[in-house]
Amino acid sequence: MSRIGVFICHCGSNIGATVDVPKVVEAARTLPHVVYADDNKYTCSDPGQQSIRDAIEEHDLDRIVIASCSPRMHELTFRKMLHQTRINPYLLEIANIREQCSWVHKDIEAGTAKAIDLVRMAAAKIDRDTPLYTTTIPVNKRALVIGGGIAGMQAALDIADAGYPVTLVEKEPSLGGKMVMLDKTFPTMDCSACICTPKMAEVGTHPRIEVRTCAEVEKVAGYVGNFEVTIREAPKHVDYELCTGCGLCESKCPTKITSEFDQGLGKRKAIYKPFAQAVPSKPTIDAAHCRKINEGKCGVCEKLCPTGAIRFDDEEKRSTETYGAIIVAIGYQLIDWADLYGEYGGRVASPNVITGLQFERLVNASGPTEGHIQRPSDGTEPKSVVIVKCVGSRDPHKGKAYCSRACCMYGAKHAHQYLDKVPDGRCYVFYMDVRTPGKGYDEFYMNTQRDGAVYLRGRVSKIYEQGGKLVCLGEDTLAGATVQVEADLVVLETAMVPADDADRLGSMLGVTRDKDLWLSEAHPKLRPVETNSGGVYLAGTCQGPKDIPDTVAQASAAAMKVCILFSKDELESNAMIAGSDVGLCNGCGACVAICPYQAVTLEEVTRRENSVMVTRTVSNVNPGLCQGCGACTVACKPGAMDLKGFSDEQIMREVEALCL
Amino acid sequence: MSLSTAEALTDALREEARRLLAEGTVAVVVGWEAGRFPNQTTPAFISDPEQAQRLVYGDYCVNTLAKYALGEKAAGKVAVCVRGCDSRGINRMIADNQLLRDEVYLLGLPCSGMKDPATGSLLMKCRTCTEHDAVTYDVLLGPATAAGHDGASADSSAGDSEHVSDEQRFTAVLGIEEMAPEKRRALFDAAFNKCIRCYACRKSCPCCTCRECFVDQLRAGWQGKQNNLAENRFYNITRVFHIGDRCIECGECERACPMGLPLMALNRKMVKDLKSLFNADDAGMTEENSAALGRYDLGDLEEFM
Amino acid sequence: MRYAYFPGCSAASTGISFTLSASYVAKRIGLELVEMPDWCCCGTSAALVTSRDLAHALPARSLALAEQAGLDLDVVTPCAGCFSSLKRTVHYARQSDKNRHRLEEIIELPYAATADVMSLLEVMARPEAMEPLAAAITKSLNGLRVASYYGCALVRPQEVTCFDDPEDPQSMDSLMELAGAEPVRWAFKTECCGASHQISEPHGARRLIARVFENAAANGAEAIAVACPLCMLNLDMREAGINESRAVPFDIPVFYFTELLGLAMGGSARRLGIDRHFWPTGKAVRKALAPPPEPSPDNHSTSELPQEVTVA
Amino acid sequence: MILRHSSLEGLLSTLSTGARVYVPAKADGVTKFVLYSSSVRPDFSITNTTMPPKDLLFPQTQHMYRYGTDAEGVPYVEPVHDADDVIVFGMRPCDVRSIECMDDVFLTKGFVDVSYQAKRERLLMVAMACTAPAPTCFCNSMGLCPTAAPLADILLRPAGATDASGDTAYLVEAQSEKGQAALAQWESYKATDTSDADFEPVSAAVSCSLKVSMVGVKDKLEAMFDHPIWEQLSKKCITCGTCTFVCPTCHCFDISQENRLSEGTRFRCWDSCMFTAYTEMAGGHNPRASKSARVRQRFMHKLCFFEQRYGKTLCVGCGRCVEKCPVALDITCLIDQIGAADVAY
Amino acid sequence: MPVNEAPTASAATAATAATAATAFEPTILAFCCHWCTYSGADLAGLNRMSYPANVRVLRVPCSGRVNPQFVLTALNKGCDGVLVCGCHPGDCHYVSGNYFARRRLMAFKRLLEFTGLEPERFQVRWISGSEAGKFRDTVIEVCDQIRALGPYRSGVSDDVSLNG
Repeated sequence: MSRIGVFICHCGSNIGATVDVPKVVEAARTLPHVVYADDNKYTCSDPGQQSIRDAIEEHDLDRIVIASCSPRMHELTFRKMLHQTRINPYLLEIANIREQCSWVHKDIEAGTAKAIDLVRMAAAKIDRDTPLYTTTIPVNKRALVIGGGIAGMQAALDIADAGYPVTLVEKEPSLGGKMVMLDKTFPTMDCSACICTPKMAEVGTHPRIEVRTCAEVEKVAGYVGNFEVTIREAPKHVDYELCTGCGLCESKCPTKITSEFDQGLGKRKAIYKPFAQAVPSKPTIDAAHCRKINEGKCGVCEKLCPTGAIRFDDEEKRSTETYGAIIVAIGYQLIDWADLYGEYGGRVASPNVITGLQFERLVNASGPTEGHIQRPSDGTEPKSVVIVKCVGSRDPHKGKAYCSRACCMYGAKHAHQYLDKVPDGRCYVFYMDVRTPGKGYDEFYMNTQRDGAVYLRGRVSKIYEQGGKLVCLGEDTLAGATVQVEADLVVLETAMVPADDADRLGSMLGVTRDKDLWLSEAHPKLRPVETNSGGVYLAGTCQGPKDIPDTVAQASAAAMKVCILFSKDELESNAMIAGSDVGLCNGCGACVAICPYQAVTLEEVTRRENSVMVTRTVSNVNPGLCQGCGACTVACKPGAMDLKGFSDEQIMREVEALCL
Repeated sequence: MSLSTAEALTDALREEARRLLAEGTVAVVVGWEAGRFPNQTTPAFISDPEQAQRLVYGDYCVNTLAKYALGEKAAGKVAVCVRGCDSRGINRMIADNQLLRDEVYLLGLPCSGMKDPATGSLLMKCRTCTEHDAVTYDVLLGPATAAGHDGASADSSAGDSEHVSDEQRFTAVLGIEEMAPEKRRALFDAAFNKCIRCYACRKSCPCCTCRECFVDQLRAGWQGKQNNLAENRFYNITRVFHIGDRCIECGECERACPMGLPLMALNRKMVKDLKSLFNADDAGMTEENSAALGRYDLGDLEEFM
Repeated sequence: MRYAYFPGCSAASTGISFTLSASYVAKRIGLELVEMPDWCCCGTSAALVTSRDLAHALPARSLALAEQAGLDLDVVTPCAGCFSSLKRTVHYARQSDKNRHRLEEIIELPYAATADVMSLLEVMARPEAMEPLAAAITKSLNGLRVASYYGCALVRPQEVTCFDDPEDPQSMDSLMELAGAEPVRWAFKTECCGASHQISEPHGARRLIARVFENAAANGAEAIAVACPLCMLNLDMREAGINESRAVPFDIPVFYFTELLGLAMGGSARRLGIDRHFWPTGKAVRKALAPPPEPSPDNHSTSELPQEVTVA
Repeated sequence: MILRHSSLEGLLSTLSTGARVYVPAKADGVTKFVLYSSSVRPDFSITNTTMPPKDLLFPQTQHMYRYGTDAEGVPYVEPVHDADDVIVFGMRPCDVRSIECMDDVFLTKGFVDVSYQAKRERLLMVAMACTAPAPTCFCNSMGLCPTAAPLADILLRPAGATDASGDTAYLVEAQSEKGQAALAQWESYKATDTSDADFEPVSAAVSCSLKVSMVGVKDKLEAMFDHPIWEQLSKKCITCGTCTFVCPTCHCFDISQENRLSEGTRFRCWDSCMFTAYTEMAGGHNPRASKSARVRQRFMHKLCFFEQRYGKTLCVGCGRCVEKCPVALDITCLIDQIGAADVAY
Repeated sequence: MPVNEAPTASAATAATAATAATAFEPTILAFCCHWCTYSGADLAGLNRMSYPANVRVLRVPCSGRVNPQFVLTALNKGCDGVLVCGCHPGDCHYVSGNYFARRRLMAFKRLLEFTGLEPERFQVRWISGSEAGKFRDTVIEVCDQIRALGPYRSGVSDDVSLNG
């Protein structure tokens, strides 16, 4: 039999004015299991709290109901107070007789009747309350960063500099991501490689950062503080312990392949570093194209290698390690415009229709043309260039509805770079709006116009080749006319879209994706780097399109969140979480599918049932992951799943009490 | 089906059952055997190859057998005779993690609708069946049913084409939907008043696989034991809600009900709504669990505001 | 292959060549076309700008009458404008029962929207038509460089037409290839020919025609194939006028794709209606039907040249 | 006394002024005993109503007593009395026999159930002899005669047509003092133009076509508790409660309560030995966890245990379970199989 | 702080034992999610808005926690109407709870109405933490609707007589 104490607060006249408090006290005394009821001028005050503590001692109370303001106001206050008593802090129910009663009703009789109902509901509920306990989860102070672009590198460096070990996983053979492909960065026009490669080197040599290239995260299990992560490393076919990075192999390799790094505009070898300043600065064999591996012939690199580092029989490696936190920094990719924009030529478009990223490689001094802007078709210098913005962005019919944020600026940058290198050239930029919020951004755009770039406000409806030129049909909405521009080269500033891996990683990590498959932050304003999965954070463009300064800022923010997590040795779990009754559970798995936190798993148990040992599959709630929403309890047809603190029986008791 | 077809299928079934048992492929064969009364059949459980000749197949095999697989699987692999309804039940139980596909050996049988042994007319549940033949099987005994249920043409309430249209399938639901609310209330109050809570509906349902049904759980305020209108309504509506997004529409609940409650109208109301609102798949067509209430879509229709 | 046939208003007038050639080809590939009872004007763009209800109701009436007559067939129409109107109506009716009931109310006829609508091009480009086509084609068009011009209405809007790629359609090209022509890769397959503005806004609209010819010429086309009577009329009739203001005139005849298919089946220019074109077709027809180079190019080859060919 | 069918309506309306009169009829698609009123059309041709008349004595939900604490905090218990005068008109001999079984349980051996007793004392049973047993009827085999109902207060036996219009005559006999007293009310409806001697009541030769042999079944069953036959027999059972709920003699119940704040009601409702929870104990142990144990219990109770205790079979051969079992688990087949089982007894 | 008056006269009438004899005052249960609607209701109090006292709020963590069986229980136990309120779709504190609730409750509401329940007796609304006014308006509206319908007859006292 429980011994309930009920404490009714006057809250000065806030409650007392519309609710007859003594009458509520009187009614409370008649409720089942209520052994003590009293009122108080200000329950939350020190004397108020003291009187509750005294009553608990004096009347041997084992749970209490406080009728006062909203639980959103003082539930925590009173739980803290109970910490100082022998009552479990969760054996507390609050009847909200201020915000939802005295303040909204004028009639004292109706207000009092309702207050009595609310107290009765709380008393009925608390009769079924059980003590709840938080558990502690150890924190493994190692971080995993997925993605070795600028976001991943920045986050890894910050965490490592704070003293924690970091593993950085990159699926390409080198760190650097998209940023290292860029020629210059707006608005300062400093060389991208010059600011990116030192970071790469720093990451590569940092004593607390372990870099794994050609690697992908294959499986993630566990939860905040305790992720079990399986990383798969593709074979590099080069023993990095022995390789000195001399480059002899690469220079002699007879196989030439289109370079991914140069966006298809240049060539590389079958044994290669994607670019000169790659980190690690050692080559990898592209098994798909290596003659030795595919045909058994060649083997020049093996013969030439002074250290004998070539391993044609190298195999895939898998390792499983434990991490306390994960930062996802897998970046973006450009939308495949050719599939969507047949009017620009689609799959059979002219080679002179290129993307912004291809333009970066064209204009880059270490790129395929050594920085000379040339038409891919014939190597001539284009005398007129059309830049088309918002290809795939802000185009819900063909591409994406969102703005890719960085294109206005790099479109301006491309115009500027072109006019800089080809002073007699003409440059037209088709735009919908020019969006340049950022330090020095608008000034840069104005300068580009001053450089001579002609901005035409309108979309391009068609690009086709005629007479060796690319004819761009478009609209100048300011002039109210259609325009036709002939160009030698067209640069499409295409939309950023999530990396291929985003969906797979997202579901593996329990991070929701928005309608465009960008990984979702926990709250758009207040929790911009956290995710719904505890211990998983987002950095950079995997969360949505952004430019480099924003990416770096977010990466450091994510790193900070990891450091905060790592500053504790243990985490306290939520006490009001779901739990499954093994006896009732039939293992159907409805709860597993419905849990947004992947907190429920199916596992086998062996237990005695009617005198026989039975092995069955049942659901199990991970207290580290469960956030206590209760969605699983409704999905659970057998009624095995229940939510502590808001159990079926408690809610039903409240319903019943209300109807008296 | 014609008498010769039924005989041929019975022979094939007996032979296959005998072979499976003799070879030790399965421990038991679940099928039908003749009952005491004319045309009556009853579920049969054969584990001795010599007994395989007890099996029959024909127009009066009214029981949907799927759920027996759960009870029999402890002894070894279970061969189950399956038509559309039985096989969808098997799929449903696989989707609900109650059964592994490997634990059963499915003997697919063509079905042209079963008849009531007493009246000889097509069973209600077969008149609105959308899937006559097994959707999954290990061996198919006899050809697929070419046209619809034979009884269909004779009975005006069923279509004569190979597919029962959604309109036919939901006729009862549509009819009730069109009634005035008070008439609907009167209809269902009368039905719930009839209910004796024998639970034949849940016991015959391949979706009802809870270890302890909510009605048997002693939770304060959950489900009262009293047989009154309110509690009977609670039971019947909750039963529908528990199985509605997984209902394979075998109609076994309604057939089993001794009091003739319109259970399929309730089940199909859910099926119809989930189909039209959320584009829900027909349950039990595959082993995948695609229960509509276990999923959501950001763009789901919004009827609240 | 049996379809309900909606001829459209041009079938017996400006588009007679299309009708002649289409029926010639249809007969040879076993494509049966059953004319719909009491069909009326499809409404086309004129109705669309007047009233949306009217634009849906006119096709709905014809379709509903076919249903009433028990014509349980999908509908085929040669004209791209008719196709667009009819297809749009079916799409609208199928969107919701509410829409369908609205139409029924206006036309005062039951309309179930069961029949699908297809263009003649779509029907002929289906595998079941391609097969008999391949069998019926007895002559190769000799690598005649044909630019397939689809126009605006056959492929757009895609969610309504559900046919081919809206920017770079291929169906007509593959038919031309089948007939032994060489499809030209060009950029103006689906650009507007400006037909509806030729009278009200001739200056701007002529330019739309010109650029179609321009791009076809730039890509080496010797002929343009069309699937729409309006495109045909517009291009064929105005080529001469456009040439008046050009230093280098175009010389590209325009054909219905069915005419070219018919030629490849051995049809005569008269049978196919090619003799009714405005712009001379002789050069292209001769090239198309030139004898293969191996046999000596003497008298017996001329006998193969259809006698009726008249060069306008 | 001879009663014409055509005068039944008048009789029933007279009777229903002083008591609640139940007659066999179809209501909402179910045949059962319906409270007579002018809008009810009795159907005395029904052989056997889907629902037996047992709930008139033993309702599915029986409120037993209310309890609580009053305003002064004093606890109280208040029994619920709800017995009325009830006449069941047209019970079949098997249903009458079922009341005999229920009487044994609820009134004898020193255990008297007060609420049953209260209802039983105010019950008048008017039986109607069967002329055409249903194919599922097998009361002969259970030691009953379809045309005789010794426990009934009044017995009506159809005795053929009285005139050319086909109006049936019933031979009415009081079989108890209570019945004799009740007949006073009937006098005005009796046929005066004819006498008992003019009619030959339906003969004792009326007999069920379905027959089983009960010879030795009880004794055999005593030796068959651990027999494998139960495992085999129970396989098809889906453990619903249909057979027990339509059975006129099944009388198991479960006691439960509905509490609201400091007041509550205790009630009992029908339970079924087919349900898993029936024997489940507080600690979770269940002595009859398996389906076969439950099926065995049901048939053992019907055919063996009850006879051991009360000297009669708990099956009256009404055939309701035979008709309604969704999987055709037929008690007559089971009796045959037990008869055929090779067991020494 | 603005003081908002109840816009309708009927809303000001509160359920009291004294007036029950003359006019029917419904009992309405509102399941409110802790994160949105419950705080919206708190805000209504903070702004001293006024609404009828017939509604009793039952706090749940999320609208996804509301089991349809709760609704049936409430109606059986004597509520005249049930309201379920949660965060707007997309705003769920627990990511997806209200999306599941939306599907479940939509299907459930249709099922209840199919069996003859008046639509007004069971309603679902999305009310955010800032929509105090919407909370008040909803309570007033639902209250008026149910008052007009009269008491709900659950049939809890109608013991089924199998013969009768």
